[in-house]
Amino acid sequence: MAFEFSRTQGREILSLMLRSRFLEEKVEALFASHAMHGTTHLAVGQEAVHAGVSPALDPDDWIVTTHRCHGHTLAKGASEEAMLAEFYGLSQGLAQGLGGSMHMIDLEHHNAGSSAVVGSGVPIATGMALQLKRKASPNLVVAFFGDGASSRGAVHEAMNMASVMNLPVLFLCEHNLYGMSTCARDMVSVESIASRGPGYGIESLMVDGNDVEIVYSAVQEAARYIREQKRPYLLEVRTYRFSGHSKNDKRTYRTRKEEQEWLSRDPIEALKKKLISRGHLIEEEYNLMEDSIRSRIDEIADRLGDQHEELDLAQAAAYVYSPEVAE
Amino acid sequence: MAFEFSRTQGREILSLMLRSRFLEEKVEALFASHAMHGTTHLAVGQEAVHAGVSPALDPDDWIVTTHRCHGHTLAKGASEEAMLAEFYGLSQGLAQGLGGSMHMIDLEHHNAGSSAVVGSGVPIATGMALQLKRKASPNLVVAFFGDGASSRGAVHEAMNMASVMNLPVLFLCEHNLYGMSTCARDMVSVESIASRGPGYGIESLMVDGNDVEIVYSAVQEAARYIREQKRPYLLEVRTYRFSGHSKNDKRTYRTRKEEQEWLSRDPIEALKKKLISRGHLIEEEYNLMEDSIRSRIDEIADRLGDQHEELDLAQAAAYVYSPEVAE
Amino acid sequence: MIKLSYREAIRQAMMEEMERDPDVVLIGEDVGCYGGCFQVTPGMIERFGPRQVIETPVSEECIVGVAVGAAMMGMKPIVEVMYGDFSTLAADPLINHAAKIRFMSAGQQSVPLVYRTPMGSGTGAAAQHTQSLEALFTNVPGLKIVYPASPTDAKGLMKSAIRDPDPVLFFEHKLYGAEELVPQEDYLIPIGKADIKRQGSDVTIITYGKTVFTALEAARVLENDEISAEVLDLRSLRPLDTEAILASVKKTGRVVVLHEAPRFGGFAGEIVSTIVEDLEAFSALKAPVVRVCGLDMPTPFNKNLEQQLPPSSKRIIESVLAMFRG
Amino acid sequence: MIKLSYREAIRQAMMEEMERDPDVVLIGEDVGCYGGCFQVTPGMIERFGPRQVIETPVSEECIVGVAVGAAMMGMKPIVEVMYGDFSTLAADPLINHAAKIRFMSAGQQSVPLVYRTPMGSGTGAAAQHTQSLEALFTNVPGLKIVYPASPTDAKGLMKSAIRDPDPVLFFEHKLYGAEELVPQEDYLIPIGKADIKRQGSDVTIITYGKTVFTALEAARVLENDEISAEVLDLRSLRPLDTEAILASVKKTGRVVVLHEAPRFGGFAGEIVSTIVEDLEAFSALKAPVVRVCGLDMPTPFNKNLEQQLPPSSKRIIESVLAMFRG
Ligand SMILES: Cc1ncc(C[n+]2csc(CCOP(=O)(O)OP(=O)(O)O)c2C)c(N)n1
Ligand SMILES: Cc1ncc(C[n+]2csc(CCOP(=O)(O)OP(=O)(O)O)c2C)c(N)n1
Ligand SMILES: [Mg+2]
Ligand SMILES: [Mg+2]
Repeated sequence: MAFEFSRTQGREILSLMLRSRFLEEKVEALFASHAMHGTTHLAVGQEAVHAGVSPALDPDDWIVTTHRCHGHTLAKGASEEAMLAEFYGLSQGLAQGLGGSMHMIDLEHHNAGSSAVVGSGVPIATGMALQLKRKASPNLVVAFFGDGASSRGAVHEAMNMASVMNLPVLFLCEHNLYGMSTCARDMVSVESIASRGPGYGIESLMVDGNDVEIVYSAVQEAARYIREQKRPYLLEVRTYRFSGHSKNDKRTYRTRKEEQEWLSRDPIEALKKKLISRGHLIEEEYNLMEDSIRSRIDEIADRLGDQHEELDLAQAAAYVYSPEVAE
Repeated sequence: MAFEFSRTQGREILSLMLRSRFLEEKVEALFASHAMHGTTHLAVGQEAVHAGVSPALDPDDWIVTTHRCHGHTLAKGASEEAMLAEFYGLSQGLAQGLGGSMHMIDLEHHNAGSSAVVGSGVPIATGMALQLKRKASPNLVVAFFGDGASSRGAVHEAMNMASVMNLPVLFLCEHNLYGMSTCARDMVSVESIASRGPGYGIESLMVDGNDVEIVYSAVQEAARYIREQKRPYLLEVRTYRFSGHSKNDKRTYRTRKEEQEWLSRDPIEALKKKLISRGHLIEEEYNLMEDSIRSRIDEIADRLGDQHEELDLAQAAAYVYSPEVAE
Repeated sequence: MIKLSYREAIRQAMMEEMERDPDVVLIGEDVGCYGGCFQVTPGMIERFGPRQVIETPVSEECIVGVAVGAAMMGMKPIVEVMYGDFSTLAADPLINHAAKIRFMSAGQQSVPLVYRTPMGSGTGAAAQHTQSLEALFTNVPGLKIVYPASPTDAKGLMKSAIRDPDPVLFFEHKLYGAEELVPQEDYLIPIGKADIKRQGSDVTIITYGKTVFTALEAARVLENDEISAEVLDLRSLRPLDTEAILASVKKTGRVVVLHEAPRFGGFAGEIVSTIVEDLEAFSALKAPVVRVCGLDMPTPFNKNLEQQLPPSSKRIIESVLAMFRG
Repeated sequence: MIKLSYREAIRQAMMEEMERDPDVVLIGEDVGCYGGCFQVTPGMIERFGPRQVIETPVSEECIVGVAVGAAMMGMKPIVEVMYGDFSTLAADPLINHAAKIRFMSAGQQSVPLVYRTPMGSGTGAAAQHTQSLEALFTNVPGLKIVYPASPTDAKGLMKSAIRDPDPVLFFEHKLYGAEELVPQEDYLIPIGKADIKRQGSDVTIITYGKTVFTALEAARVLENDEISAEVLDLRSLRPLDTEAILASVKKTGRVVVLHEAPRFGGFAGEIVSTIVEDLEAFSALKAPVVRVCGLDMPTPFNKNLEQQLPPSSKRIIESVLAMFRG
């Protein structure tokens, strides 16, 4: 029998997915209008992964994310306020404006931050799990990585090491078909990355990443397995980014037809339909939900857009090394 | 029906194995008596791999070896003379004394040399295969690596790349149970490294590496597959080094009992017995073979030991960069 | 002459060489229809096809290792790595292999590869995408290292790099859109030759890469103070044009060494040492040599902070004025 | 005081700290029953067990990445990498991660790891096992770097490195058997403080690591020529004890900067620059600063050739004598 959210849970998850979607759309607009600088990697379309992973974990479980980290950061508990402040480079941002779009960190919610070196966060997550294990913690670490990252040697090294050391890591491959412009079909030597699990002696599974209930229950299962067996787990979720790879991507590497097909599988639309059909939501409520989320994000973005509280150079420089501690 | 060497071939292969064994024993003695300096990694016990791989190839196929490269270098065609000169650091050595024990190279016999950075030779071999493919060459490249090296990320990257690019590489995992002092059981997350093949979409096989006929025919099969299918292949051969990891290894990490068990499976002894039982060899011939190989190696080693033809500093320095070429 | 941007000049050099020699091959991530991370390679795969433009998985260490192996077999690979920061991942094939294979083989093998990657900040890409990591490699015998500033130099040096029988690291700055008139004919800029980008007599500013423009800006301002600044663009870091450096120093007697990489432990130290070890140049110095470099910290994301890291013309000017006051 | 070899001193420091704090953990290849590639760790796994002595697969990049992650969670890992040459493989976790995580997180995270690895030649291990690669890291803000020469310094600096909240690279030379009397009590040598290993008044030899012994040897010989050489052992490369350097230079007016790494692009450039940028020190110079360094080539296997690469006391002495003649 397939897993189903309760009424409350379903509505909460839907709301989380919308928050992620609208936050990213807002960020896209702010970049387009040059209100924000640098680059940004949106994950519009992948909300079922964001909302299906962290909410299925224990709040004290850790995550380590990637360059495409907004949805995960939000889903793990960060506020739009703290995230938008970071996007703007403000001192009230998650990393006081030092990290920016690719380096969202939120220790309060056990989000250990991300590496923007594709794949390099995976050994770091593995090391965190090593210390959790040494401390006999019941918690685990989720190492997010993409289909592109799966080709990095560091990921192989980490899977092998987590396996021989019996570490509580959930290797979460967010497979969105592309690494930048290259199709996984041409770059990944096997149809499913989860199928590499046996080569590491790691239990593994591939699931539909556009169905948030499927992701959620797969993560719950995986987390239970990790805690009980004290072994790592490899979960591959198949999804698609509607957005381009980063700012200014013309998406010449894929067809509009392919995009249309995936758009018809919009994970938010899918959950909404399910909830309505189950009588857990009515269209009017949904519209209200959309409006209130959008306007809240607009309000925060506008307010922060007028702020200029930024670190000065001396404050930033003080973070290069730890302050001297008296012996 | 199991593959069997012809009479001539069997005797040649046996002779090759003995040459490798005695050369390494000689080298060990010369290191022990400080007639040679540096370190050395002997492969005594692994002769079925040396003699089973290169002789099964086309002479124009390439090999890239490892820090444990003596047997492979000999089997690919280098003379004891050129090798011993390199061990001594003499200018008539394979690399004029600049490479030494870990860096044997012999382009004449399509031995492209070795990397002593464990695993790093594998991408290099893969790149060689890329150029062979571009040139529509019928040849292939053998990338030797150990069970220890299998944990290096570079090996994963290379297998994935060779697979998606359809490159003529024979990934040859010489699995001798140990990487230095660590047992593959504790360091490699899967029973057989060949079993990772499917995870790369690479055809793979594990065979007994102490039976030279098995190795030889497996390599022939693999090479045929690579040439016909224009795809890589992963072959794991299981063997054991009788020697320690390198000079001065007390082998505290394994039991004498385990060593005894493997000694009873000495690949040279095994081939000798087979040839005798097939009537391809008699004991007296074998003894003569041993004697003549030993004395030839002793003679060469003695002779070279008295020589002092070495590069001078200016000659060595001239190899850092290519000589200036006039436009 | 034809107006070309920095990226176009690099592309043109690659394309001309690929036309000339089918063993010149571009290898990298997203260098195909995407045109490369900084749009240096659009049109190349359409023109040369997948045998000469090879797209790879995200495997920097292996890509460079593959290029080493291919180069040993006669290919002249040009590897593009998206950001200089990822040179950390290519350090083993470059330092332990490309740089040493000719030597370890006593000249039997050579590794004619070109390693292209952009360095530097100014893009808002934060600490892991903005470094100037040339010091990873400048201490490694066996490598050649160039870092052109202008489109003209970029084109000529790229051609020299491709034709060079040894591994050449070709560092690029991120002012890819900067334009200039570039000779249309086939020409080479020799590796190891610096270029005086501006003649001057009172002070020499020695630099390379993007900060050549900062130096030129400073020199123009210093003119108002009646100080004539010479701008020496090294173009090659290894081998270094010691002769050109010493000649200029002896002429002006005052030196600013400038680069975007952090000051401490940066390549400027080599340039300073080259000068002060030479008895004549040392004696010609009218003031201590000054380094003006990037600040000793990772790059912050915040734009105002990021902009304060690389050396500004203002800092150069102040240093020069202090020499004259001093 | 107790007589300890260099390797024993390092081992003792690690063991005392592991005793004191169970979160101090040794991680590396063959650090268990084999006792590490250079026999620094025998007995440790027997004493502390596999929770505090962790043997790993051959995965340098991941091992260091794992240490970074573990350190973020409160472990104080000491990572052993068998040869400094393989630091190329650890460059990404060290440079892009360990060095930047505190900064990128605005001080919320710290990475208290120690990265131990031996540098240098003299072992007949050829080009890929004999490099002095400190310049890979000296230009990277966020890292601290020490390189002790004596057993006493090794022990005290190892303890400081372990207790330091930031990533510390701890480079070792390969004279692991060299002995000395070492204090028995718990003591720390502060990171960032140089040490005058020999007082002198005519010339300062500034160095670190194994060449401290070469400098001392040269100083003894120079005594016969009535030249009093001061040997300043930096011990820490980053932060650098600028004060001690300048004080000694001002006293002697003559400087040799010495290291085993190749001269071109080496860390000596930083030391030279530190000196000549200081107006007082610059003015105090009675002769140009001289660098005596490793030759600019990969290490040959051949023993006679290998021995000619690192700087010899003879080359130091000649340089010093030339200063006095000059
Ligand atoms: C080591 C490294 N190489 C290249 C890049 C440039 N880059 C940024 S994102 C990306 C694609 C990553 O693909 P994937 O892992 O599938 O993640 P996705 O972007 O699809 O979320 C690349 C190549 C990088 N940041 N790091
Ligand atoms: C990258 C790297 N790490 C560590 C070493 C030190 N080392 C030399 S041989 C060896 C073990 C290699 O094991 P394996 O690949 O099984 O080959 P074998 O020695 O058994 O032939 C190690 C760790 C090295 N040379 N390179
Ligand atoms: Mg992807
Ligand atoms: Mg092995």
